[in-house]
Amino acid sequence: MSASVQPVLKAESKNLNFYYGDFKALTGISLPVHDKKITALIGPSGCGKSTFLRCFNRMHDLYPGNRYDGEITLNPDGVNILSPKVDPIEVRMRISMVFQKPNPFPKSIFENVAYGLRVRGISKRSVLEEKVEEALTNAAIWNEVKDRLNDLAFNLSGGQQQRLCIARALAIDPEIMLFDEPTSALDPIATANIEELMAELKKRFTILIVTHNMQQAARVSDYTAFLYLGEVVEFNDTKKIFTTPDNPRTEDYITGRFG
Amino acid sequence: MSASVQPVLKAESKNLNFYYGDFKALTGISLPVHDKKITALIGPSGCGKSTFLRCFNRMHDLYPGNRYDGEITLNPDGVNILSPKVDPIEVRMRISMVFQKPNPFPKSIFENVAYGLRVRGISKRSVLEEKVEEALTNAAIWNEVKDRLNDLAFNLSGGQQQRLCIARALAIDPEIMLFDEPTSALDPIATANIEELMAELKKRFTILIVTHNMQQAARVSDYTAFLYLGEVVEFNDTKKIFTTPDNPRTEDYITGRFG
Amino acid sequence: MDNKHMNTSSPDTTLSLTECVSSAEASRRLAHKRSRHLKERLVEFILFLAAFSSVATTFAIVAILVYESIPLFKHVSLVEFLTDPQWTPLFDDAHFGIMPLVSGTLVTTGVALSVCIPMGTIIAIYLSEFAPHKVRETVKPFLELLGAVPTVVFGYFALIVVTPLLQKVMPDLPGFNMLSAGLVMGIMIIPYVSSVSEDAMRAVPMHLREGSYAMGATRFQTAVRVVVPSAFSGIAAAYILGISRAVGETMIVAIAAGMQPTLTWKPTESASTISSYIVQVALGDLPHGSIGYQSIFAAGLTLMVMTLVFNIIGYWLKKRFREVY
Amino acid sequence: ADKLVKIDGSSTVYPITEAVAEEFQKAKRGAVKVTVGISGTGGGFKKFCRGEIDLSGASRPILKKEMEACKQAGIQYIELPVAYDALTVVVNPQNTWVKSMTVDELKKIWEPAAQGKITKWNQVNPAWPNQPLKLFGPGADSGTFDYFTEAVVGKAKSSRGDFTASEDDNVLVQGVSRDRGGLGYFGYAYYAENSKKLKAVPIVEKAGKPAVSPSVDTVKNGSYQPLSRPIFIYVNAKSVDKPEVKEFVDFYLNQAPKLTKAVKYVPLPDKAYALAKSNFAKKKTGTGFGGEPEVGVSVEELLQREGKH
Amino acid sequence: MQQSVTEIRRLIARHKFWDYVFAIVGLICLLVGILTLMGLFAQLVADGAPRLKPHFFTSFPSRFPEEAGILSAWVGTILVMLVTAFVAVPLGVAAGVYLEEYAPKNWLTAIIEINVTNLAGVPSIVFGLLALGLFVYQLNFGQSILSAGLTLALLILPIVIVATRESLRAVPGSIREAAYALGATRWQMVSNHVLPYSSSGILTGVIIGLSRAIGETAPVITIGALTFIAFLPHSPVSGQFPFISFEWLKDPFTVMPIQMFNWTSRPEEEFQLNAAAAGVVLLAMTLAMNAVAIFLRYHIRKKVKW
Ligand SMILES: Nc1ncnc2c1ncn2[C@@H]1O[C@H](COP(=O)(O)OP(=O)(O)OP(=O)(O)O)[C@@H](O)[C@H]1O
Ligand SMILES: Nc1ncnc2c1ncn2[C@@H]1O[C@H](COP(=O)(O)OP(=O)(O)OP(=O)(O)O)[C@@H](O)[C@H]1O
Ligand SMILES: [Mg+2]
Ligand SMILES: [Mg+2]
Ligand SMILES: O=P([O-])([O-])[O-]
Repeated sequence: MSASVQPVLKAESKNLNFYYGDFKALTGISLPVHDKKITALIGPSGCGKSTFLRCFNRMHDLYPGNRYDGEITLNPDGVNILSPKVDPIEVRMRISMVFQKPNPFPKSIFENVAYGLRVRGISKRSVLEEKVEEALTNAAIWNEVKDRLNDLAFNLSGGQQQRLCIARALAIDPEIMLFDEPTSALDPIATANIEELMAELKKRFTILIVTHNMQQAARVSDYTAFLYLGEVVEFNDTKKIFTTPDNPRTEDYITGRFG
Repeated sequence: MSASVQPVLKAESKNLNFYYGDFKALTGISLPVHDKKITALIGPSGCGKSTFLRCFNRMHDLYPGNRYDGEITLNPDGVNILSPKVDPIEVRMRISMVFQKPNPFPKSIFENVAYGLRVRGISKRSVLEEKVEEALTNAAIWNEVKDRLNDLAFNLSGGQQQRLCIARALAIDPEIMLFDEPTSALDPIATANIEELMAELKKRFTILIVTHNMQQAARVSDYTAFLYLGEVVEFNDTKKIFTTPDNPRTEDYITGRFG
Repeated sequence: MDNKHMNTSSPDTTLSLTECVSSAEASRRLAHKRSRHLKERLVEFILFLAAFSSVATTFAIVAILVYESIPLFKHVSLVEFLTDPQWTPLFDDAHFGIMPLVSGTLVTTGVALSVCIPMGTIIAIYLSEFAPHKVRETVKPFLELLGAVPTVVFGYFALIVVTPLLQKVMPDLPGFNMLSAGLVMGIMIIPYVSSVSEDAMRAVPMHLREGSYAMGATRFQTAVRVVVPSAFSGIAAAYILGISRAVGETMIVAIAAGMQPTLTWKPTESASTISSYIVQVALGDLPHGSIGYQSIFAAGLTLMVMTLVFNIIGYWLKKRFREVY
Repeated sequence: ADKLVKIDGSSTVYPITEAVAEEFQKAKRGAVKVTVGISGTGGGFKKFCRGEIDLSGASRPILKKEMEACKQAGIQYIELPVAYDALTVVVNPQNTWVKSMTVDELKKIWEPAAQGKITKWNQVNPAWPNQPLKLFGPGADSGTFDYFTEAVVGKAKSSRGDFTASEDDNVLVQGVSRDRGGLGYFGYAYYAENSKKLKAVPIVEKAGKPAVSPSVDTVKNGSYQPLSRPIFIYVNAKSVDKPEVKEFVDFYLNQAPKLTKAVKYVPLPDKAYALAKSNFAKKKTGTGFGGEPEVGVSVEELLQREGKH
Repeated sequence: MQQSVTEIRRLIARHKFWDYVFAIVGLICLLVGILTLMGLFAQLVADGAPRLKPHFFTSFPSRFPEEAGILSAWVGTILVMLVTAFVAVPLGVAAGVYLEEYAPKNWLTAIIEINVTNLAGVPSIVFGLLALGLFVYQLNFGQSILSAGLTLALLILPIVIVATRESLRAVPGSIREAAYALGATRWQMVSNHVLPYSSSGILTGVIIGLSRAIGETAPVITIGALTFIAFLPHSPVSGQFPFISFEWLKDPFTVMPIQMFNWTSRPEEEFQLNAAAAGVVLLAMTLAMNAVAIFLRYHIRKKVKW
């Protein structure tokens, strides 16, 4: 485990601007993402948290009119994943994402987790089985589903579905995992489960999480960035941000004076 | 203004249960609503805040399978507005509502505000004009729209639309106004505007507001009820709730330990 | 979706992306990627061709209609075609005035619309705003069946049932008349109008209705003042669909309206419509190049132009009154 | 590989041909397939002269134009009369005023000049009431139309246009039977099958002659004039090389007397069938008419004429 | 202006009166539609009942009304529908997928979209003319099953396209994003997810389209199908290698609505019964298809709740 004092840089956003058509949603975002740490993005609704997160796996490419400007470099190879020359599919194979609302495919539990592998051309049953078990175990849901891998994923509860989606994202051994408000649709117990799971996962992956719940950010993350109106207002150690923020706006937000 | 020491009871829910088909969404809710005060309903997502609020104007009657059990009495006449003998239209003429997402009608600004009056059979232009102006003024939007009353309401910004909806609800001179997360779709500035407006409105109306933002509840309300899993955990003066809540679950929620 | 963007990466960037990976791995990925891109492009192209086939169909229709009717227009001037009050292209004393057919088409359409638009709209409002959920779910598909009944069946229904009924009220009504054909056609089109309008009204978000009910409005007020105006563009689309069906309907008028090309605007007369003329001639043989053959294509072209005009109006209405909720 | 006999043409001849086809296929136990289309006499000839069909039914003889077309395509044909038909003018049973009609009166109604003008019964004959006149007749591709216009107006295809025209004779039956002021014309069979709903009008050929009603007898004795006519099949001479076609035509001529009666047509005299058979056996091609419409020729005379091409 | 309660009540009563009036008018309109349908069906059944015996389905048309049957007609209908489905389904589904999942926003796409709506409004008789000009004469398919099948396929193409697009649209964007996020290509996303999940919706649209095609008379008349046919087309399966034969595509044929139309134009009264019986069968075929479609639609709604 790499809890080194000097954190390794896994990725870095450099002066990133992002446009939804004419609307500039992100302005000059520069932010480091440390390896095997959890970085939380907080800020009021509409400040651009999700927009920023989705730049990391080029989700914006799916819709017309969206435009990136600036860089996100991914280490160790230092490639700029936003470059139009880089195949977004390649990027998505290295960086996976868990969405706000659990969105399993209407397929069996097994096939949900195996899908990412199949897309990579793996179809040998034994390999798939091994990988699926591993991913489900790592997502702390193996025990609950091992006897009904062929059940439809929709039959799981919301919290289970979300863990299934995490397993699906894990199965492809990503370098970074993105979480966009992964617990906002879940009840308190399921939320606690997922938070625990993240603490476990960060030993092996780099995690970027968007949350609207400041307490959650405080509980799970190592670093926190506070975004406001598409700009980074403050980035720092989570402890520092929640105790003695440098910026008065950060403080106002954290203490609930707005948002 | 009626800032009497002993608040007057405008309405009261007595042992109210509510069912969505077989699902019991509210259990034994008893709660006073004080006249010309703001009462806030808080609680985690899905706890039944909206469900409770919508009982007040019998919105649930619009959907099949919903069932009330218990009473909400409306003073001064003490009628039980949930009684099947009471016409829901009559209730709605006395109690109006502002929704979470601004929902202006696809009509002009003027016609939006005049709608409730027309429904009441008022069609004299001069009366309508006077009432519309009054309502828009009270909703603090008159100056912004007075020159374009015939524009389509959709051309307003989100915050303006929400104030327009408030004006629409005001125009019919209701006895109670219900707000269901009225600012959750708005930016901080629009939110501040609406909060100010509410402080103004409570001089003339009784207000019941649902909010997911505890700071908002703390800022605007006089009384706060904390709901959890369809039950009232605690009801008290807002100050008391946010400083020294009686119930540990209330404290947990307010300090962000869950939700 | 920005497919251009997704497809334009060139192979050399893969190298930069995988510099640190072994070169064998890199070349494997490279090959994989190239084939992947090729396949994606190919699939997209095939799908595009399929989508384009609908344009090709329209194109073919217009081309065939124009191409086959040009010889006729060499023989008959456009002015004559549009102004001559007689249509007897197959007779010795041939006249080529399309107006009798157009008038027949418009009158039957008018009669049909006067049935299907009010009834269709009322049914749509009733089903969407008044009827209990269960009633709607059972009745709507049932009603849609009405539109699925083969029109030959309707044609004989008009001729054998409706006309005699009408003749009880109007003894002078001829056995073949546009009124009866139009009425039955209207009933046939009801489900098209009601179903599409109802879908449009369903699509009006519930929060708009809640807004209205919260103001103390009744169902009827909500339906008429909020739901219908909000769904207007969808309703307009339904009307246009109804008009298209009425203008082009063939078998009902061919059977019940009497194939008599007379320039008249009275629904109680017998008349021929464009479509019934076409099918009447087609019931004989159509040797390529004969006047009869050309005349049906000229009639078809007129019909096509008429539907096109209605569709353009509909398109414009839809654009103008697009749902904004 | 497939034994197929393709027939098209007159709707008047259709019932006979259909009956023959049905019996023939039964007799052959499905070894030969026969299709019978209805496109009217004119439509049939157009297909026939393009070589698309083996046989064409015709309720009038082939015309000059059609002969030309056939010649150009190199199609030789054998003309075989198969029955008589009486073109029947019908009115509504509630029509109490018409006892008979003269050819002149019919002409007044049907000539092109009548278009839009002659719309009341009393305009035709002042003795008749001021009642709207509704007209029904076959479409322009039909031999019946050609024959009627020739016999009544004096020129084939010369007719007013504002009447209900249909290749589907039942539409005409329906029309006349529903309209008190209705008048129409079509083959005798359609009248015979619907004689309860319709009233046949006795026709006066020329002033001074008696009014004659259409019937089997008046057709046979030649007194129903000018509207009784022979109807034909035309056989593509090349097709006769196909054994199934030859067989079919033989079968046709053998069965004609019986089947014609069954479908309410008037059979030819036996002598005429014998002549037709021998003409067919000899493959005597060409028409006995020479492309000119002719009214009132006897069949025997016709069969003995030299075939024109 | 707080109106007095009695005043409000009076007002409400007045407004509600219109509610009742409208509800009654609506119900009446609905009944007119439904009763027409039932009356139509009842009348056909009453007329056609004496003919609806097994041999009606197994005999060819005949000049004897009691013997005449619909064998060649229903076989023809099924074969024509086969061709129609074979052409319209792949073409329509592919076009729908392109428009919904691939098409970039540009003028070409806009033209295609407008065109599809427009094509849906083109009268069926015009398709008949297209068929006559193009299939029968230019391409020389003649008056065959192939011509008829292609014509009806083009006729229902817009229905299939629109149904496909609607079912694709019902698949939530989150599913697409999930697939992409796992590194799927667009076609993988479409073929592995979107299409399978919307297949029953598409099927519903196809069936509705076919049930429309099955009753179409005018365009089939235009290509000249009004013919006495007392035999069956070639069999699609043959005894010898390669076991499948396509000769039937070029065969002459008749279909149900044409057979019905043919009978109605017979001079003999008796044939009207045959026409009614054929109408019952045709209507039953359409109803059955629609019932399947409704069942499917209902079933999907129950099965997948996104
Ligand atoms: N597809 C889009 N097109 C145009 N503007 C968009 C789009 N999606 C988001 N926006 C705008 O971009 C800004 C940032 O949105 P984003 O979704 O990133 O906010 P967020 O911080 O994730 O908010 P939330 O907490 O509500 O999820 C907002 O102003 C939003 O209105
Ligand atoms: N129409 C419905 N049918 C069935 N259950 C419903 C319906 N609407 C809400 N519920 C359920 O009732 C409970 C209370 O819902 P309600 O919308 O009142 O919650 P809320 O406190 O307003 O939550 P939020 O903050 O998310 O708006 C929830 O469990 C919800 O799932
Ligand atoms: Mg977000
Ligand atoms: Mg709520
Ligand atoms: O169909 P016809 O016999 O009148 O040509």
